[in-house]
Amino acid sequence: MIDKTIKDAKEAVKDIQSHAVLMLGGFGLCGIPENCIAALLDRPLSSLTCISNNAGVDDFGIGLMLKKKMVKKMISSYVGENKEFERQLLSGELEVELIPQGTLAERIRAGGAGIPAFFTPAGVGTEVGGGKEVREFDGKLYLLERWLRADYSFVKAWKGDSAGNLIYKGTARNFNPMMAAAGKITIAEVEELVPAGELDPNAIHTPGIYVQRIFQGKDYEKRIEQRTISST
Amino acid sequence: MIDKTIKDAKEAVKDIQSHAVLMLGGFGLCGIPENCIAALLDRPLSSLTCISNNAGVDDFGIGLMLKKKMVKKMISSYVGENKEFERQLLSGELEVELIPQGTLAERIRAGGAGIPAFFTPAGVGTEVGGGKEVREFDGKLYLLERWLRADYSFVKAWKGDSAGNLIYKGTARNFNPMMAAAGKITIAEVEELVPAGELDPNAIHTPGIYVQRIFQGKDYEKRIEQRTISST
Amino acid sequence: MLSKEQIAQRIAKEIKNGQYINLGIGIPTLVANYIPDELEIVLQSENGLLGIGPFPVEEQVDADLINAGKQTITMARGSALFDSAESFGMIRGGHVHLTILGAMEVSENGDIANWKIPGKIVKGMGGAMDLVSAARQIIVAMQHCSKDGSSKLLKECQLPITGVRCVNKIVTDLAVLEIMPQGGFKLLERAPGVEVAEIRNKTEGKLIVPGDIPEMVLP
Amino acid sequence: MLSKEQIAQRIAKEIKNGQYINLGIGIPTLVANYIPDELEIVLQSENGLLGIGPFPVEEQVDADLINAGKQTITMARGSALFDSAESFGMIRGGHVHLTILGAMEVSENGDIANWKIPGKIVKGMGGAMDLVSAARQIIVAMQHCSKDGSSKLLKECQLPITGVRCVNKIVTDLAVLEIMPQGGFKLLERAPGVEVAEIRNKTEGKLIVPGDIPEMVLP
Repeated sequence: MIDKTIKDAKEAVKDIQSHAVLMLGGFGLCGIPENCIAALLDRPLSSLTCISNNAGVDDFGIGLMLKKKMVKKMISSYVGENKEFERQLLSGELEVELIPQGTLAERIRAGGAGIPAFFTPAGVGTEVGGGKEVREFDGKLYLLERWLRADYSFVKAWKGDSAGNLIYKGTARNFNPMMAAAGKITIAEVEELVPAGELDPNAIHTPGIYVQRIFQGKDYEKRIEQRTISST
Repeated sequence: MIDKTIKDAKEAVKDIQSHAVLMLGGFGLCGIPENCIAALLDRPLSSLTCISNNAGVDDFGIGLMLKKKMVKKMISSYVGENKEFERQLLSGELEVELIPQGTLAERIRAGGAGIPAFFTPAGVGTEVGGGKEVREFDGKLYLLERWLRADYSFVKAWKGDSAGNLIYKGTARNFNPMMAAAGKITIAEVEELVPAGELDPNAIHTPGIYVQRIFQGKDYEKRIEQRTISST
Repeated sequence: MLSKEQIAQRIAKEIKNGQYINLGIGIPTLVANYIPDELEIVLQSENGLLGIGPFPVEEQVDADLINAGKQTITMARGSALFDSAESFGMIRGGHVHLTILGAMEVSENGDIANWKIPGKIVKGMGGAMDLVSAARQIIVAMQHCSKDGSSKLLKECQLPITGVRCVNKIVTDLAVLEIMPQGGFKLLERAPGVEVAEIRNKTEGKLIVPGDIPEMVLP
Repeated sequence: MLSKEQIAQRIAKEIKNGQYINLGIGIPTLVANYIPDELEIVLQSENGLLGIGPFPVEEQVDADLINAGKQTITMARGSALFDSAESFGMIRGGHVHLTILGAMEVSENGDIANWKIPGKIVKGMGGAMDLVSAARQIIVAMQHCSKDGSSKLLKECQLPITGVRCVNKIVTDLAVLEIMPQGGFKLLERAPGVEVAEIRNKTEGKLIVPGDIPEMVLP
């Protein structure tokens, strides 16, 4: 099997240039590529476009990249609680494109699957529909939406093998599988990296064909945004 | 968890009417709903539309339904070796719509996922493109294709639970997951049915929401079309 | 006037056995606390889970298991995990029976506005536009009036809308109302002690009062 | 003139380390037998497997594990299973590096016909149209002429086509040829003992002969 193993996050991000389009997996801070984000912070990058469902918080996740002014544009569905984000947005330093979450997921899925455009009902009659083709099918209106693709996709998985096969855990899967397929170069960081052949082929969420680089990450913080405890 | 368990194949198919649109999972004879096909043969049905990648062989799979003249139309990508099929086709008793396999898979996936139409490059410039909208995206031509949905979908899985969650085995997965999502009523037959909670939520291929009826099948023949043995 | 908990309690009575349900953030999340034990239902979390369980006890907390509100959760028995494309395929494809969500405004033809206030920082629509465009049934949990006393049940939404002609039912602190196919808020129930006159007064959009209106029965 | 096995052998030389490859039915399937052991490649089966292994020995035969030709197979180390939508997403999305397939006709601009003969029963295109519409590189394995001696490398395909302007390279029993961007079959290699004149004679479409043409080197 083709071996995609690289040493670490530093090696993973060494060829990324300013102005690149990046996808970063995760929902909130759950399932984000922590190691790669840290390594990106050490590179002199600017004017990046980041496609990610959320934009991190002030001191974690993509929020750290915003703080270093590496990001020109965010493409997200919800940008949550992030003061520096708000400041840059209001000052015009940062551009934001908000996309309905399902449309975002499907546009990324379409990018990986070679579907250049598709129709979806989300956003019909709202400002999201502005400038987009509207068409009726079976009596209901739909918007035409285009695929999204990236120069680099960063995904975080639970287990991976040297062939690039990935298994995610819990709801940390979220946007990672679609982004893995939609990146020209996809970089996977995993909590546990095993030799090819050790993962059950029937349990794999992302087939290795989509992954160009894989490494075992370290020191995962996995910050929790809303620690909610049951009283019982 | 909602319990979708029913007794057997006979109960599964009892309300199906003539003229219904059915989807049947499987690739060749691999992963086909053997029990449900057998039960359908005992019902006085005719003029069915069957959406299935293949049409079985003369004495197995959908071929048995053809022999009983239950099928008015097949929607498939490859109809293979089936003499009765050929006879009915030539005599005009049977209508066949041939669709590129990837387009078929994606149209069914679109049906389940609420995407009424999408663009695909398969078939551009061929007779498959006849009458379809052609549009250029980024310098390449694509055809507009519509979703496919069914009145009933029949899928075959390896393991399932009472909540309708399914796990397939090997390449018997094929069209089953998309068909499970694209049926108004989806009927799953499984080799092993377990109580809800016994399957790993992270290993499930078809979430139970898509399945309305599930039962443990029996006497699986799993006929092999090309038994190919390694000499070593 | 109902408290938020009572709005959630009243909405819980709309739930039927065997339903797959998506609960939005805020009052809708509270609905989960009032679903009768005898009903077998499944809660969908659009970040990739069918079968939300109770909040975890301290030892169960898992950063890799959260709901769409980013709260730590557990999984119910028989749950399934999937990615965001599958999750919204499920929603868009009409497989989720019931969506309960909050709103800033609802119009008499069923338009809903709940994602953006001009002049304020816009956080985004998240999954709301997908949910309202495709759910089979949408129930809105909201206050009948804003803090300044103006009606939030309007002829037309003033705020940017999230979806058109999609709301089926509304439960407010004052009333239960149904959106009629031809437009208009049909009054179904009054909150205990609230008169029809008050509801009429506080509903800017067309209110339809079909005879005597019963008081809500809360557990 | 090359045998089918030799056509497969010659095509195997086109394979590069690290490639994901889809092999069609017929001669293309034979290519797998000639891939050098030192190359790490992965064979994709469009019915849902990355990492086709050798045919099984008797005890390994599993009806639930077949290739796109419906033959029983095994899985290679590190393989992955998936459904047909994912499989064709992989193909359509350009993730498969190389597709090798058979053809009845190829035209000088790279059109391919391999699915239908008017007047004969049509079995269907299977995955061929998807593969030719999206693969990064397409190599065709075919006989140079039909049994009646007429050329199958044409100005324009006479049979219903499977895809337009998609073929990159052709390996026949007589020659290796490349489709030029501006059209035309550029002759790259001759089969051992076959003269350019014969190839010219048997190629109806525009043949481009760039100087001396070497003989193929087969192992």
